[in-house]
Amino acid sequence: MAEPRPSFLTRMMRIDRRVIFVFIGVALIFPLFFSISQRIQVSPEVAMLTAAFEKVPDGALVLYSLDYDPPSAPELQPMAVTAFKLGLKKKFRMVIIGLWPQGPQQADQALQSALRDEQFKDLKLTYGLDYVNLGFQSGNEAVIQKMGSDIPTTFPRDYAGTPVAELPIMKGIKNLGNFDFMVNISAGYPGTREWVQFGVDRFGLKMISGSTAVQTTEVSPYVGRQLLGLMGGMRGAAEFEQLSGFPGRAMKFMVGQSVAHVIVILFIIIGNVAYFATRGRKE
Amino acid sequence: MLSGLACGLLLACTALAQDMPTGTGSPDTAAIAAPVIAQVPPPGPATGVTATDAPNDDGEALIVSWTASPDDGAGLRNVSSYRILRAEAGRPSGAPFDTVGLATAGNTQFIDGTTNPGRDYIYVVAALAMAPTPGGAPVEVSVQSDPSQPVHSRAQWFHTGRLNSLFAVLIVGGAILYFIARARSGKSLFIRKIGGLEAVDEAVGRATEMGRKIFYVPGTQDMDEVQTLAGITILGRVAKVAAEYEADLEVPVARSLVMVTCREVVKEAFLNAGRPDAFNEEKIYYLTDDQFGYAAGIDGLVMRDKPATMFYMGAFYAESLILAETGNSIGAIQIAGTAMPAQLPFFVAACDYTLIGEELFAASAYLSKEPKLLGSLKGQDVGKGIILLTILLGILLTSIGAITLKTSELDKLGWYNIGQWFDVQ
Amino acid sequence: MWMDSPNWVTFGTWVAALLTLGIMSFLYKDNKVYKFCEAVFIGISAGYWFVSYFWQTLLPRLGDPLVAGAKSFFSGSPIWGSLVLFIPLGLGVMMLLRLIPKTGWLSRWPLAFVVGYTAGLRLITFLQSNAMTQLQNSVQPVVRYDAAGGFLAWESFNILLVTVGTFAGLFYFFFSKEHKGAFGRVARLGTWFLMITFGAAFGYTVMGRMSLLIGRLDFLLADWLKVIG
Amino acid sequence: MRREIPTFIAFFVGVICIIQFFIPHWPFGTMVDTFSDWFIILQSFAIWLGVLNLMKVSLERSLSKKKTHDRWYGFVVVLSFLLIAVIGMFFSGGREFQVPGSRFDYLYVNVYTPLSSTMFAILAFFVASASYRAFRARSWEATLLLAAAFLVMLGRAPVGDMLTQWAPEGAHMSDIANWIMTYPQVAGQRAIMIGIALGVASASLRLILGLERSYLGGD
Repeated sequence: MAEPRPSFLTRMMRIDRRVIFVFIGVALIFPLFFSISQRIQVSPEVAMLTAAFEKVPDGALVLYSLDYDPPSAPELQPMAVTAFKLGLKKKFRMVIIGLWPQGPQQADQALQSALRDEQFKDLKLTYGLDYVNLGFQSGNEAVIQKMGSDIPTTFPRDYAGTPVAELPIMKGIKNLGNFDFMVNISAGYPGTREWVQFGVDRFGLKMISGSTAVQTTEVSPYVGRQLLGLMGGMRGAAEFEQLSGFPGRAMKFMVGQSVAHVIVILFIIIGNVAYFATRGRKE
Repeated sequence: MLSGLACGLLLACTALAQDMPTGTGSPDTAAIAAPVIAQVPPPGPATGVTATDAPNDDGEALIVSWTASPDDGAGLRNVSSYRILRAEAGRPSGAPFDTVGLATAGNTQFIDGTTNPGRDYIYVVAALAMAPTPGGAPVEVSVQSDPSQPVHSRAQWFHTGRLNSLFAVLIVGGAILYFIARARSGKSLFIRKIGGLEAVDEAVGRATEMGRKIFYVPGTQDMDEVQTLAGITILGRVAKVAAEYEADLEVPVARSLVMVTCREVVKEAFLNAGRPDAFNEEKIYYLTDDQFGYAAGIDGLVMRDKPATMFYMGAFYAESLILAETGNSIGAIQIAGTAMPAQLPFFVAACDYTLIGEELFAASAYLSKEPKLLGSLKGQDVGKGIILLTILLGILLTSIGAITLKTSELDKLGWYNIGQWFDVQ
Repeated sequence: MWMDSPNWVTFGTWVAALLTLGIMSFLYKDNKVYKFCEAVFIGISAGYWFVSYFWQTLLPRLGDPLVAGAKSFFSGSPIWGSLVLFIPLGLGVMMLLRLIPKTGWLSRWPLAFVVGYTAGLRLITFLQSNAMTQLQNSVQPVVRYDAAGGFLAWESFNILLVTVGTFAGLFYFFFSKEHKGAFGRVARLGTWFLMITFGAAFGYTVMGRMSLLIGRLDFLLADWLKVIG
Repeated sequence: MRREIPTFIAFFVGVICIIQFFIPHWPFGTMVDTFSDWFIILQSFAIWLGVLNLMKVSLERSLSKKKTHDRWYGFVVVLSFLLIAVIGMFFSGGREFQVPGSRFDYLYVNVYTPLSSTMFAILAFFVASASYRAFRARSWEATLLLAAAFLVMLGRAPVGDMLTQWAPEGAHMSDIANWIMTYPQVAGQRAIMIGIALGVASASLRLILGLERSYLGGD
């Protein structure tokens, strides 16, 4: 004889994890097909960040350090794209580096996708004059330290192997003190913490940061004196897109993320309700 | 601006020069004729340039400080940055000054970290302004200060900023060593139960009964992580129990140095358990150094071998939950231990027992019951006691200070704030 | 460049997409496709690090200086700097002697070196960054005032709460005292705080983890299937 | 001698590392820099050991007489390794092996990256299933775990604030979540960190002084 079929509540207590997987998957995929985007309440840190961007004069010399790799890209790439869009809008002269080996590649992709925006369709960007990608250097915080005294010896050649002396944008750039502003997008070590400790504290960089959600708690104490603004995780990226007027991937992703998040919450509720209901019955 | 010229200082207009050439004769004060752009007013110079030895270093740095140009943030407000120039004191006359760095406007200090101990240096600080030119790139206009007195950098024999750390090391280390010595002299020590470790025997026994494997993951980091060493020490005890129960222990690792060490430890454990013949080196093997590659490998192994028991002891990153959820899905007993604060929540949620932080380091002592190791646990407790008392004292003092001064800002509490003793340098 | 050609790009995207799906299939159950992807992953990642270590570490830190040293040796210049490198070279070789059972014990030398180096550095950094910094952060007045000198009850309570929590938590970590009586009750309170800490930290990361998956799904739908923009 | 010399090496290196922290003067700083260089060199030697072991284990699995159905995956491991290793060593421009457009980079982008990103991404599923299973009010401790996780999660989702719109300013769900993160959460975190510091200090001391040398194995 088969065992008696367990009651509905008992089954709700032991939902197969694959059922949960399906719900999560659907919740994340579905919103990708629509261009709905929810308006989000903007946190003060992101508001500060956008204001700091706006305050930088047009045509300023800005350092972009992208310190992450592809696994963290879903959260951070939209930030980088928006930061580049703002840079293009304000005609920044952009110097790109990475303290992570894959950072410069991510930067390249982000800049390319920023350029695909309607607003910049007709923009002619000249490599070496309007922007430069200096690539990756190993050494973590030592790289920042060295850039504080001498950038041309820290990055003797750019990403493509061209000596920096041959790049017009690099003329007159000696060290970190030359930059008017800095954008750091980071997924951990080395990243925002090191830039704050070595770049901001020692060489007076004016800097904003984009961080993964997990890392945000660690770096949020720097906001104010050492960081002019901070965006954390997908939500921070979406707020940044909304404020800067460049709605993009993050705002779209946010919807799915929120829905999936709510589904996790619902499953926790279901589990507990079932648990309490069945427990009461046994007694 | 006029005052700058009146000071008899050098005025140089150079288009974005890196090294500033100086004239012949008395090079520090000689003027070079400015070739262009007379209509741009140069900023006033920085004054009072001094250099002093940077403290607490290996003698390869000097601190250059100056008084800001009158046009920095005031006056003409046109100073954009300062260029710091250096020359060796005994150089042949006419030798150029080298640029050692730039400081943005508003700064009055620069640390030159490229000096040679024992050599004398002279510094000059040039105030820079960017002058627009009609139809061309902006040109840099600069005014140099008087040179500083010659100075040399020195290495120090003690880092005074780290006196507090020295005390911390001496107190904590002293307490630990004292109790180790006491334990060795035969004093018996009480050690409380650690839940996860009480379960080791049971977990190993269960695997034997079920005729299934035991997987032991000594973290995913290399030997330069103390947690890995703690994990390997615990592996030694687990291996001994496994040898006694004749259980099948398997250790897939992510670092080859860890593999080598684990082999030594497990071999020794089997020897101590009196079953050296049962030791099989091949059971301890390397998968890949890669974080997620390793996780993928373990997941596959777990699904295929369905081990009865899984241990995760050491340092973990995001792979913690990937491993623990997969282990959980096949119903293995899971005992985890890590000192990675960010990963603890995941182990707590997905494992049966979790050694939290310090418990991981206490585990080897607890399992071995060796007096010297137990003594070190007692020493750790004394360390914690001292920290507790210090915090208590600090809170009392700062609170008294706060009540008296009607402020809770630490900066304003003066000596009441003993937290400042613990500044880390 | 060769890999910019559309065929290679398409081929690469297909490979990436199939591998992505292969790993995801594990969520349903273990299967042959996953086994294949897992095997590829282990091989490729081991090879990735092997190659990276060779070009980025072994060659620049050992190979190049040794070659430079050999050159200066023949040209009669001082070579002390590169002579020192024979120590790590020797330790490295001892490590590899592991492969021969009789000489395996020699690998303990490099191991001991690594252990000593680790222990020495971590001893201080942990005391500093964990113990001293946390101690410093804990020393705060539990009586809070605003800028004008007015008493802030809620802020005071919060600081008191953190203090009590830290103390109770530390009590839990005492090993040489039985958790009984009053001490035991405080230690128990400590576990409550630890549970809140774990729950909160877990809850905080859930959302971030979701975004990782969105990235992969976006790749599959936009870059591979091109069904979304 | 098989344990004495290694014990001395660990002691010597450990003590130098501690000394350089307090004495900035030459030669200690330089020595520790050199040590860290050596450690990295050792790591790059060690990977040879690991890879050889991996090849051996995989080939043995595939060539074993036992006819298990998944024996061929050993070959897949070996071939994948050889593919990227040979390409990275000989066909990707030597030291410029990582430059975009190199063959090594092609493998990195199209094989390595999707595999590792996907493995990382399945955490989204696992974090959901672990939440569902672990956050149950089975005991008082488990209830605290559940409550903290639940409130913080609600506070992080826009829906949390929507549900608490009626509440006064500063008592919305996101404020509650922030409060938990800044106060009780920090308290527990601090206790854990201080404990870890003492655990590491004590373990390191035992290792340097040779009181704990099980890692060296037997004689």
